[in-house]
Amino acid sequence: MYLIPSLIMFGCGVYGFITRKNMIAILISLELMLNSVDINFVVFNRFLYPDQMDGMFFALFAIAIAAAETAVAIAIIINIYRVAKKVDISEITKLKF
Amino acid sequence: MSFDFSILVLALPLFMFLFLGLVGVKMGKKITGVVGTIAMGVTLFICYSIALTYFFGTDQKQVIDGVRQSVLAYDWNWLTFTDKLVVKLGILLDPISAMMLIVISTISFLVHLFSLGYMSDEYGKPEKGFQRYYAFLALFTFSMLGLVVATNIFQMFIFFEMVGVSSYLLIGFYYTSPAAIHASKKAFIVTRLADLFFLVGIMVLSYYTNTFDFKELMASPESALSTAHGQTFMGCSVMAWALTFIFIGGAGKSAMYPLHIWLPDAMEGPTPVSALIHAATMVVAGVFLVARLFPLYVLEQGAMNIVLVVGAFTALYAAAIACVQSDIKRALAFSTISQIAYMMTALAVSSNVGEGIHEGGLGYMASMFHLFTHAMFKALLFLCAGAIIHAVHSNENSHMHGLHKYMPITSIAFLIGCLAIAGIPPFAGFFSKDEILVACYEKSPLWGVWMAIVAGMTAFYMFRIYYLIFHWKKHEVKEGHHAPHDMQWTMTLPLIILAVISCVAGFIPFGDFVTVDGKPLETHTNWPVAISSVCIALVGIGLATKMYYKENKLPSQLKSKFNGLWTAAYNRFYMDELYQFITHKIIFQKICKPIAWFDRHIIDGTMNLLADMTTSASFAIRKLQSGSIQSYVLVYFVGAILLAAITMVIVLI
Amino acid sequence: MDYSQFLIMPQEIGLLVVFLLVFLYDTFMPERCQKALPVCTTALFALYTVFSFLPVQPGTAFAGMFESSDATWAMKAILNLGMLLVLLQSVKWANSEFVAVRRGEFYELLLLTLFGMFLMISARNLLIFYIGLETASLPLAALAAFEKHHYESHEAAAKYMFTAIFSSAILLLGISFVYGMAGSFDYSELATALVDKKSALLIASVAFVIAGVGFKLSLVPFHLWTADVYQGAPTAVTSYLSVISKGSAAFAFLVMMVQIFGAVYADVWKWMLYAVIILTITIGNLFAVRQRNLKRFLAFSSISQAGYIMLGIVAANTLGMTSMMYYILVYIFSNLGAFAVIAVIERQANKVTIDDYNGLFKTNPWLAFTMMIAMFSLAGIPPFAGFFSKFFVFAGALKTGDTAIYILVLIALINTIISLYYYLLVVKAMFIRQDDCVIPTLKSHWTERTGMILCSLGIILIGLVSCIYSMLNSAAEASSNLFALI
Amino acid sequence: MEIFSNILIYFVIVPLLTLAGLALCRNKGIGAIRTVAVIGASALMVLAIALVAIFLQERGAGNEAEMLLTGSWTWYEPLNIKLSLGVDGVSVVMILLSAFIVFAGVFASWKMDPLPKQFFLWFFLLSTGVFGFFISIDLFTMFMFYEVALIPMYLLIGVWGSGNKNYSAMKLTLMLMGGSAFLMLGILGIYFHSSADGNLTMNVLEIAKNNAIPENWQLFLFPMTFVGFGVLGAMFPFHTWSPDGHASAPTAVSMLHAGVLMKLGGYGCFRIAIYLMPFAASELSWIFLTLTGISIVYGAFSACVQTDLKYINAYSSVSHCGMVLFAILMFNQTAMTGAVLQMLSHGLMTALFFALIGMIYGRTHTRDIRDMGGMMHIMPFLGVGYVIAGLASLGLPGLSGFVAEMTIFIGSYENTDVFRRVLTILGTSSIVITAVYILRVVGKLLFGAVQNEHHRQLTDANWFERLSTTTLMLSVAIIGCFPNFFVDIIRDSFVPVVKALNEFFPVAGI
Repeated sequence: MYLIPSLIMFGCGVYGFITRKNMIAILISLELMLNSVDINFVVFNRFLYPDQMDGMFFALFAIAIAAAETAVAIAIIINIYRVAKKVDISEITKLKF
Repeated sequence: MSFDFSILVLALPLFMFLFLGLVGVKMGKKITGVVGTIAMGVTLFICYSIALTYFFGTDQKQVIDGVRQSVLAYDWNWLTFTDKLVVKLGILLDPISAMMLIVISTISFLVHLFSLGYMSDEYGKPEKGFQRYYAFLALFTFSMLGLVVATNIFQMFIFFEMVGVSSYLLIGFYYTSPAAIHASKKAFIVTRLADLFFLVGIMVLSYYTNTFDFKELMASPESALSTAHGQTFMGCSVMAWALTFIFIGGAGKSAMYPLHIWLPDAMEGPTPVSALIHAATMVVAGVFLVARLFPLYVLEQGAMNIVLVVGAFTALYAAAIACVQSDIKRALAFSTISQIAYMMTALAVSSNVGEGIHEGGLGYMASMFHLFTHAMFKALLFLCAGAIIHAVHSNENSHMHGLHKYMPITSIAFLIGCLAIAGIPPFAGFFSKDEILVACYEKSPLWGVWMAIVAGMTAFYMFRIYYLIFHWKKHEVKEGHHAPHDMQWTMTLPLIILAVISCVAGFIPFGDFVTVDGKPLETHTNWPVAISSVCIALVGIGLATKMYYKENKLPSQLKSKFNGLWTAAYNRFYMDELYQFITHKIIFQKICKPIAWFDRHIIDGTMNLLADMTTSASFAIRKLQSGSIQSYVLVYFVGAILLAAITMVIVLI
Repeated sequence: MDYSQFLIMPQEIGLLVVFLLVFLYDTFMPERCQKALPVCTTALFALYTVFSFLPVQPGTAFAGMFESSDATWAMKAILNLGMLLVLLQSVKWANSEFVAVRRGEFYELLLLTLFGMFLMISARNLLIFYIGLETASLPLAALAAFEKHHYESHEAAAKYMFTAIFSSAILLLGISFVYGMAGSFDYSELATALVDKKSALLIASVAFVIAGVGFKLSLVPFHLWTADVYQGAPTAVTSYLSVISKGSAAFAFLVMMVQIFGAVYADVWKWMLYAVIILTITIGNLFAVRQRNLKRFLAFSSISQAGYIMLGIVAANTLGMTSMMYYILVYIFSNLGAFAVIAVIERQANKVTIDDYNGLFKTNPWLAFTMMIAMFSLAGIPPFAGFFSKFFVFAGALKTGDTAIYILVLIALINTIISLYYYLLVVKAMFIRQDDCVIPTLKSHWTERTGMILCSLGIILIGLVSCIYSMLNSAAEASSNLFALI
Repeated sequence: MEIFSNILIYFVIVPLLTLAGLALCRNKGIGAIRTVAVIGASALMVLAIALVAIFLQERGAGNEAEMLLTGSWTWYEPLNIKLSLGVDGVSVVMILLSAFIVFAGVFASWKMDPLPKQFFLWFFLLSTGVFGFFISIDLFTMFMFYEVALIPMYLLIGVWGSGNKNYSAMKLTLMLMGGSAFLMLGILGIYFHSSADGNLTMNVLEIAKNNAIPENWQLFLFPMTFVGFGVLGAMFPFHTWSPDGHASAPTAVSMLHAGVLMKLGGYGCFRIAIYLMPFAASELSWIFLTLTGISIVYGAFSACVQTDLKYINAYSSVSHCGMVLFAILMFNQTAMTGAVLQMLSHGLMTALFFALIGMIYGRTHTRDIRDMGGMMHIMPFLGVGYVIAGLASLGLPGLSGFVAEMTIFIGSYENTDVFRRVLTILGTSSIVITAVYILRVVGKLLFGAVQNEHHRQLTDANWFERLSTTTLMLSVAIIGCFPNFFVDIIRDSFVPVVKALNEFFPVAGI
């Protein structure tokens, strides 16, 4: 029951990842997914186990790491743009089969 | 006295084989031949001394209350099958083996001697492979002697194989001529087929009796047969089957119908070889085998009747064919077949019912007697043929005619042979054949008459051959060839010796030596039979004289009259074609080829198919690796969900 | 807080020291000395590797978040060995012109990822595990993108990065479910809390955790990134990816599964893993069969190898655990042997397809020899170590006595035939095929040669010298309480 | 180190030393390479003969133990894997056979080119595996040596082979390894059921003693092991690697493969499959009897139409090896003894065949009998050798083939099971078919007119070829003339297995 909003959000994230062309947009939808999970942690902690703080901490760590991930991802995207002059993910298919 | 020295009869020829085979190549050809002949002479001497000591030995142990005992000179364990079934190699001396020793060594020695001349060209220069020839002769002698002195049925089988191989090697001696190769192959494979049955027979027999040993088998044939406890297979008792199979083995070697087809072709070999192997010794191995197991056969009338029918039919069949052959060696070959069939029949007609094994064993004695005499005069005939062929370089009697005044000695020797085989007293053949006919009449008049007819035909075709070779018309010498003449002494001497034997051998009181149970059997000539048989023989001879003494049209008229019969007989009633059809068209084309195809295409195909399926599968799924991140993640996500969902379905529901 | 608990993590601390020294060297040494950096790092790390073999006393630290046992100690030692080999073969590459400027970062990042993996291995708390996982995978993305002048390198990095983030999201989802059910992140507490909680949520969380870690182990169907990344990334990074991160992830995965979800082994995740293993081995092989590019080829082969490693996990007993660690050890040596050869040839002749290797034996017998025994070892041919490791993982799996697992092992065995086929293709190319444009005789750098010699020795000796296995076994026995719930 | 006090271990050490010695030789130093190889091979032969002497002496001293010279050294303690050595009569004669063929093989590959060093390296690695397999009685070590023996075939054929070698080598390796995959599962299964009371073992003797494998498991594991070894034993329908493999392999490799490697199959079937799982053996034997019976006749028939010399012998090997497995499944001492004799005889004469074929091929550069003829003129020694090999193969008394086949047939008939008897009678027919195809080859190849005039210039065998073939001819003749010597060694080894089998299959006879 607590899960519903976060799961919807997660679903949106996945959908965005799979449909969007621009890599930045994809990155955003990834953020969406991560945050939906963070919501899970917080909600569970708040409503199910109010007497402890583990979930909160975990959420904090997750956010921090997500930030790091985004940073690296952005860096890579920029590099790709430098080298290949494109941000359209459907064109990044040189390596296959 | 002891028979310790008897081992030499095997050791010496074997050694000579190895010696001539390995060292002979280094030695000169002539010397090789001479050495071989001398060694054979020594063997001859040993064999005679063995036989004579056996028959006339003064040792008390040998003859106990009138029964001549058999002597087990050697018996070595060679191969252990089970605790009971042990193959032994040894030397067993009893009347028939002693008699065979004499036959084999005599003929073999004479052939050695004869070959010195025959295997050389006109100028006495030995031809190629002279050493090989003598080595093989020694090998054959060894195998044949080993066969006759076998102490157990398996040793006999072993030497059956050995003689088979050595005859293969000797027939194929001229290994460059396709005919010889084909003939040797045929001879080996046909006899091998027979040996297969022999083997199966041995397997069955030995399984029930739990022994290979002749002495044990002969000790009490009834109990040996009863070990099968009356088990039957397809109606007949198991033992009957076993004995029949063993007989088939013998029939292969002895060229009984329908396994006779190899013998005529075997004449591709050198003629002395034909004389030794395919007239005198090896071809009687089958008869010898049946004689060995005679007590068992006598008790199994089922098997015995088969022997009888096959023998009698073959005798007539072969005689019929022999009447029209133009190749003298083939004609002689068919006459051999017919004569061996005679011996088989003689064995088969004897019985233990009525007067009991001793009296009933007349046929047995007669058969052995005929074996002896036939070996002599048939060898004589073949050696004569050899001399003739060597003189005119051809087997076809159309190239001969009227050789009488060129080769008198040969001619006379041949004539003696013919008289002997035709059964004209006082020549050897008469006595033995007479006994056989008596035995047949005792069995039933039908067989008596039947065999008498065969005897008549024998007389006819033998004299036909004789006249066509030596008279018929004047011999025209082809230019470039010098006139044929009698050969040097090494070739004529054997002829003379054999001719003499053929004249006198009949007077040997054979019954005193060779009988079923070792007791002497006094033979009284049965005059009606004797006279009738002589008359039939004379009729045959007269017919032959009428038709073939002087050149005339009668044969061709008859030929054109009975054209169908004549061609059929001339083509040996198309037995070879039948075999050709079966082997090539059926087995080769319809079995081997398809199997090979099946192997290459079906079985191999399956294996390759597996491989191809793998590669094609890997090619099919490569689209999965499309290279776009989104599809990867899609697969990823769906995979995760599916993993969860399916497990939920399985576990929770 | 007492600092004595740091004493139970000497390997981590040692690693950090190495990292710091490298960092200082990279930052403060003058430019002329920089060229020596790779060699110095390798030497330093070699020293540390030796030191890391010193036994540690077992125990837990930080309120049970971090555990050190014989098993973890052995596992880290194994990884250190692998790391050393990777460093050895990367020295020359790190000094090549395009990379030289950033060679320091390369080593620092590499050491950091290793540190992350150590955390994963020792983690007894999902938080630590997660942090370790990310510490291990984030820098790898950067490393994959290390060859700036190569577009492929970037594409590889992008693919790795995006899939990594996605997978961590999935993993987090699974973890959050677990948290929701048990209200804790501590393995042992979870274990007790999750007993007889067989709910859809639990199953989902198990599936997501498998998916999340399956990304690092590149199990089918979470494997699709593997080939592309392996092909695109620098060979040093690829070899690192293929062995080290796989090994650490496998160990951590084993610990997680048997401890947290031990209660539902028999009726939930055993079957999941059966399915995943069969898929992994088969699909991996099928893809490998028609690969011509050696790096892709090894990627797929490493996928199917991961399947065999999983056999040790699904066994869920000490024998399986031993065999898994042993398998990883052997796999490190075999795979790195192959990659070392590839690295040499790629660096000097710039050829990576199998057909380029035709007739290699004629010109470079030793390279060909190393490659051959590596291939045989991967294919599991005695007397090379691969045979033993395969035999032992099968033994471990069959020890469970489950009848279904006989079928699983049979399928795995049949797959070994396919794998043998494509490994033999490489051997065939090197020894049997002839070619006119054959690779010239190459002169490999001494570090690379050392690496290859070490690999060859390992491949030949590890199997024959049985004490290694016995040692691992005793280590696994020491932590047999892991399997309390199975 | 008391492991070195056991003579058996040297059968592994000597080849390994030879490998080391070869590794030290220079690539070009053909002389040194040959010397090392010859020394190694001769040492093995001496060892083998010494082993036979020791064995006879032990037995003579009344040592009735099932295995002699046993010794056991723990290797992998956690799984209770040991390096257990031990020999009974069967393994002794097998070792003797292998030693002879390795010796002959070295001389047969005297002029090996290219890369002689590598060739001999692989050659001796292969022999290491073979000997190791025969001396060890621990499932794991047996299996390991088995695979060690298999894999060198790939490169030996692939590099030094001829014809369609890539395909053949790959096919052979994959099929044999496929067999060993089943084998591995079977062995592990046996291991995990090896003992009722938890302490599992890999030692064949102990497993047989415990006799704890549940019957339903036997029914599952027996086919695994039997097929696993049967593939190597060229059992129909898993024989198709054999023709191609032999056809493309270089001479010495064909010799070793047909002469020794295929024997591993029969030996393993007996030692592992039947010995350890008598129940399943007696239950399922009818399936494999049918298969082996088929391969006897089938191989012989398909040999009749081949035109490539090596194919003919490959198919005849299928037939003869089928006879080995066939006899093993007859479950009585006589037949099993016959099987071992057949292994010996087939090993030697097939090796002889392949050696001669290799030498003829090396001269004429064709193996098609239609293109050859009258070789007896041109190369009498090889011709005579070929005839002898042929006669041995079609079972001439005095040569090995006859002894083996007769023992098999008599023994098989001892088994009163009707189905078996029928198969036996059918099996005997193979002696005729064998005669047919052997004589066909001899007639076409050696006799007749010379087909190709260029062949007239060809030379006869030179000394090392003579040495190699004479060794084999002599051993064939020795077995054929003094079979009881070998029978006495072999026969008693089957007492335990036959006893075990008789519980489930009483009609088999002893």
